[in-house]
Amino acid sequence: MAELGPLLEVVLGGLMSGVLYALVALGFVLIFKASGVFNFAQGAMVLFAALSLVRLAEWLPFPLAFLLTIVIMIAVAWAIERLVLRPLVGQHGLILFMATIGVTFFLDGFGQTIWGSNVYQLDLGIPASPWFLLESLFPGGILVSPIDVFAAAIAGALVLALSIFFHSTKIGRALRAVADDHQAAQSVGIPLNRIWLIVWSTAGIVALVAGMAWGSKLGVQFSLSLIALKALPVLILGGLTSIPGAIVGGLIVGAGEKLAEFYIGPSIGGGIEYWFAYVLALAVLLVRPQGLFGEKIIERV
Amino acid sequence: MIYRETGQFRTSYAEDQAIFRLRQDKIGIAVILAIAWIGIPFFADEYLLRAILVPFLILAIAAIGLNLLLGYCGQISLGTGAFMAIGAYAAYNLALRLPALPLLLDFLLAGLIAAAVGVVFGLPSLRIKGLYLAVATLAAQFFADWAFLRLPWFTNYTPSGSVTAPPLDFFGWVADTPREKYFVCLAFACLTALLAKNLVRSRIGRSWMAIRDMDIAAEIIGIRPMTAKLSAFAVSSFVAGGAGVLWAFVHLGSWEPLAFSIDMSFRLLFMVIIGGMGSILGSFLGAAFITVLPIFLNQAPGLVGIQLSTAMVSHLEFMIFGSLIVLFLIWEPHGLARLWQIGKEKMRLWPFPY
Amino acid sequence: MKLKSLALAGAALLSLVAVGPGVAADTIFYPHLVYRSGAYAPNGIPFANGVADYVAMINARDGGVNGVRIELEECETGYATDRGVECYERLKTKGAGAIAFSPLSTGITFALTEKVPIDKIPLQTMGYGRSESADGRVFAWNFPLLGTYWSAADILIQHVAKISGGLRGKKITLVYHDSPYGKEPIPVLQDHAQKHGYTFEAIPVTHPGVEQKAAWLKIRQTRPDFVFLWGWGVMNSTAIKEAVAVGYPRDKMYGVWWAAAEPDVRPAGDDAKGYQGLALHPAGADYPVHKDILKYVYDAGKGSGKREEVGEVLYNRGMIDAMLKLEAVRTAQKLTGKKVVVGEDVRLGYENLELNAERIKDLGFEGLVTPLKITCADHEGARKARIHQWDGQKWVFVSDWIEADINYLRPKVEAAAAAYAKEKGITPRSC
Amino acid sequence: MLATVTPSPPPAPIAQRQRAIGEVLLAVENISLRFGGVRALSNVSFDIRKGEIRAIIGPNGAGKSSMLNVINGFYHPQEGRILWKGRARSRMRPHEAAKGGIARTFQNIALFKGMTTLDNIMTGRILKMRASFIEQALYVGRGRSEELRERDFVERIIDFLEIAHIRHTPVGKLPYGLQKRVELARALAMEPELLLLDEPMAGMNLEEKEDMCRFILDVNEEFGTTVALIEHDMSVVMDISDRVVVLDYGKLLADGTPDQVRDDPAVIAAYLGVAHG
Repeated sequence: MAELGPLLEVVLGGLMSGVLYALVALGFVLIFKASGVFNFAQGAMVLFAALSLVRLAEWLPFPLAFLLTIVIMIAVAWAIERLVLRPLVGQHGLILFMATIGVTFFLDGFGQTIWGSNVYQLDLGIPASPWFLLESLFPGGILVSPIDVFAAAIAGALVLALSIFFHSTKIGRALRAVADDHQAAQSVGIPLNRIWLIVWSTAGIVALVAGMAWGSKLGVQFSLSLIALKALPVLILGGLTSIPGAIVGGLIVGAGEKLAEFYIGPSIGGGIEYWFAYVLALAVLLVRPQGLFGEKIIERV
Repeated sequence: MIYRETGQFRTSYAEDQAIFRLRQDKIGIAVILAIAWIGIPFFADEYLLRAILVPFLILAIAAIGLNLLLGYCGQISLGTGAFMAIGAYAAYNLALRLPALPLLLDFLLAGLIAAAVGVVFGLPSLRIKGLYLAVATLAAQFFADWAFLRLPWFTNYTPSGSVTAPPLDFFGWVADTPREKYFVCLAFACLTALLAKNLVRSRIGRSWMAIRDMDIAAEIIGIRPMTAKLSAFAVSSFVAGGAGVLWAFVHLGSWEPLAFSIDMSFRLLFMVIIGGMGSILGSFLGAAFITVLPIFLNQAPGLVGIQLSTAMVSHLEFMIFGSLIVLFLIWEPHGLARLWQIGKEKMRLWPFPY
Repeated sequence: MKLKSLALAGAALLSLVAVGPGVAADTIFYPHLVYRSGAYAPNGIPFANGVADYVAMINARDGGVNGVRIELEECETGYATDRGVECYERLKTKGAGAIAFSPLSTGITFALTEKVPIDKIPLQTMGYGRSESADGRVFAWNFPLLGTYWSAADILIQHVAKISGGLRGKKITLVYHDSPYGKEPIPVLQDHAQKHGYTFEAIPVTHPGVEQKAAWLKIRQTRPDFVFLWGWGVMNSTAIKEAVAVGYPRDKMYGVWWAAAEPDVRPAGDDAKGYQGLALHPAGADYPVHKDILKYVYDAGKGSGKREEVGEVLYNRGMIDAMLKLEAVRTAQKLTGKKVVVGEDVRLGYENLELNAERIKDLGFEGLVTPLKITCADHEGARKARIHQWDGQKWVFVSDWIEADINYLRPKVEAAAAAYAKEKGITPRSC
Repeated sequence: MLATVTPSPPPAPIAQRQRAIGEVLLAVENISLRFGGVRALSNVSFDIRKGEIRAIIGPNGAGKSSMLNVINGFYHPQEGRILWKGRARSRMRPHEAAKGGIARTFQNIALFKGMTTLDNIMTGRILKMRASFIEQALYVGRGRSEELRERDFVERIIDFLEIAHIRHTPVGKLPYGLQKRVELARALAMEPELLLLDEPMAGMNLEEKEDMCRFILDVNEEFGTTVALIEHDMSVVMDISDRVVVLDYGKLLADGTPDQVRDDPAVIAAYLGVAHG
């Protein structure tokens, strides 16, 4: 029992981090599904959204700041669609990917220019002190962080909302049509540009939610944009086009890397969570190139 | 009127195959080489040599390495920094543990070690493409960062993890002044450029480009995708590893793994995109641009009387790099090198543009 | 069109880079490596502001040092070693020549340590840098003033040993930034572990330090009696937040003096209350020097930061850093009789720098710094710190000045310096 | 620019031959190919004889391209086998087929768009080059001599196909008809024993078609290359091919000389309502 306690804690903590990765990965999947763009800038969008929110909330009531941030994120989405994606339409995926790396750098610089480079506290009123569960079973109980639970709840709600959006609204169905076949979707009269704008805006709002979850946990600062790098292996693991894949991938990566760090790490120098997710993703890639949940890639000649 | 090919006839295929076909280009490159070898060392001050030219040359070499992979073979890498690190630490350990070996041999072996690791991380490229490969190379980056940070053997158990390069002793000739270091880098840069140019105009280069342009068609003309891709990874990593050795031994002197972090990989990627994918010249132009722009941003506003804060300048740098990447990808994917070529074409027709 | 403008821009670029804006030759050139953006900006900015404001104040109030104006130029390093080296190369010969460099990064310090003896420019690393460089006989150009990390580790151990009445059987865990900076205290903490009989564990945190969950779960499991935090930038606030999340008591945590400032505790809000750390000097803006800075700089609208940020921990540290450098310049002027001094002169100034209580009072730093005396052999000058604790609003001292045990540390410093001298073929000076 | 070039004599004389149909070069036996539940080919058998021009025709979706893909190793049939020069071939990759002497062109041109015409055709010589890595990097020894030798060979193909003027043009910039010709040139550069042409004349105007017909016949005559081609234009097929295979819904419908096939009732039925050409 004494051994099981820490194990459960590590798994639980890992799963909670995984939820946060999944939140970022979700934004990637949305955009990739609808526009075939592997949006490296998702992390920068998380940072930008969180920075906007936290700085606006300094002189506006929080709900107003939140709404204004959504407007800002839609504007960002519009600008990206208009200035970057439209001129590059039909280009090779690699070119689009590199363009989003450009967008990342721009947003990082732009965000710091207008919002500053300090660490800003984002207080959503969630207690930071941990809860201890099952103290009767395990010595010291099982530690659960309220912020993590909150983030998990938010992520769950978001996934639910997105599923409803995709399956039950007209726009959602149009989005899925686009995801399946760009040309076909266009030929039945769905304006691709508007679809893309909607998707990028949605991704922007997902970024805002992710930014809030991460920001309330770590404080809002430049390093938030680096979590995009953590979300990449999640994505690969889950498959680029699968929303459930992003969630499950996030959970696997989160729990896996914390377990590895906790149990294997010390014997080989520690810090292995830095690369663990990547090596895991790579291993999966070699066995299943489309990821756990991705659609099989059929190559036509 | 000067840049003309009229009256220049190539009378054999050998002449038509030369790297520089036009007499003007031959003269041009001769002038540039003369400036680089004689002119610059003569008048350049220490600052120009040490802070601009040496890093420029080394980064140009690394950019050539990445360009061979990305621009010629179409395989993206976000882990060039890792291969530079592998080169640097391999050379450090060779020099440390096998002091009998001449330094030049250390460099060569370090490059080969980087190439071998490059092949290992290139293996996934056989199964996966494009974006997925980006993740595989990122894995190389993070793994290398970690290994050199956490496995103390690589850093000879120095408590700080920071290591120092031995003196640059090439068979008794020690390069320690900035000018001598510049010559070392220049020699390596010229050599790399020449070898890379030869490779890309030979069979191996054509098979890389075939894989890049259309891997299916490449297969039907008998190119083995595995050989082509892995050879690109090997050569690219070899060159990057060599650049890493120079970066550590010549430029930094003493370094830590952070010197080869993902920031370095991104910088090199930008050099290749801005300079021109699939162009050796572009690697130099891109390296020059990325090296010089921050310095320019630092100094230019002051000259025209605008006071920009240091923070603003640094953020501007981010924004300008970001925008340029997007702009070049939209308007000129072949980068500065292509612009240079267009300029030459114009000269060729001038003053009669039609 | 595109081409022509490109060519023009290229030409302009080249000419600019080659020449650069001139700096008058009759001024003292003060190069300043900063980081005002990126992951470490929250800590880099207040420090940089402290330096810039103090120099601006000296220029405005006294017209410079002994009437010679100081020209300050910042160069952004982003805490990256290669950028730092580039900045150094760019600025070292500018104007009359750089007086000294303060890279504010242990990594850059390591790289520059190889270069400064050739260029003859002192490297002032106040409260950081290579610990063994306190030995001035080998490291003739390094000045780790006011205390190295070895001193810091020794002071922390002295403090916790005192408050817990001996450390036998205790557990101490170090959470450190995985870089030369974070690794620096490990040898001393390990050595002390044997001497004092505590168990020591070191947990690395990878740059930039936002992933610490596994580290803190481990701490929750092992329940060390004390956690020392050797972090920088966003790593510090993350560590405090993670400590809160696993319920590790903040008042058992001790940050080094780079992990005990306002940007480290504020993002954690009220939860940071009770967190302690080393202080090289007090926080607060009610010292005479601040009044001058506010009067001459901020009242003139030339402050580099916000008025209310004057007096923060890292701001004050920047100020002290600048003050010490300029006092070395002043000493150099006196010794050489030159008005405009350069690196080589300034080193002479450093090695004869002595700040007694009276002089400190004259400078307006009374209570901010303790007296120090630098000699040819001892480049550290002073090795004292206090412990302060965050009460949710401000830092409050909870200990008196503690001095590192020189008799314990000096032989270690000399041994490490001797090893370095041997590796580099340096003949130590006889002091 | 290169008008004044005097080509050096060819390195090896190309054997002149009579147009005589020889032994079986390639035989496909009972080939069945499925994608998931979709049957692309079922139980198809026919052969290609050395030196002949063999046409594969059939309505859209008849499985013609799939047949070529099976022959040069892109697809691996679930059933049946392929005999190449009398020897049964196990699964092979396209580059192995290339090594064995099979070259092909694609319906949707598969050129290397970033490379010049010359470089595209030079890639066809890759299998003939042996220079080591070092020789290539230093451009010495075989690295240099091979380049020159193969360049010479390629120039002869360029002359043959009349594309000398676009030698240094990136192929992405060429008009469609010329791209098709460059693709043929690249396939020819491989000196294949069997040349697979997938709709070589699709989308061409009459003049271009005539040129292309002439090239195919010349290739067959001068180089003695066996040709298997897919074509929709019946008049072309009837004019140039020696024997014709007709596929429909993945099944073999008829096999014989143009005249035999034309009169086959099954073929006529299949083609009813399908536009000829």
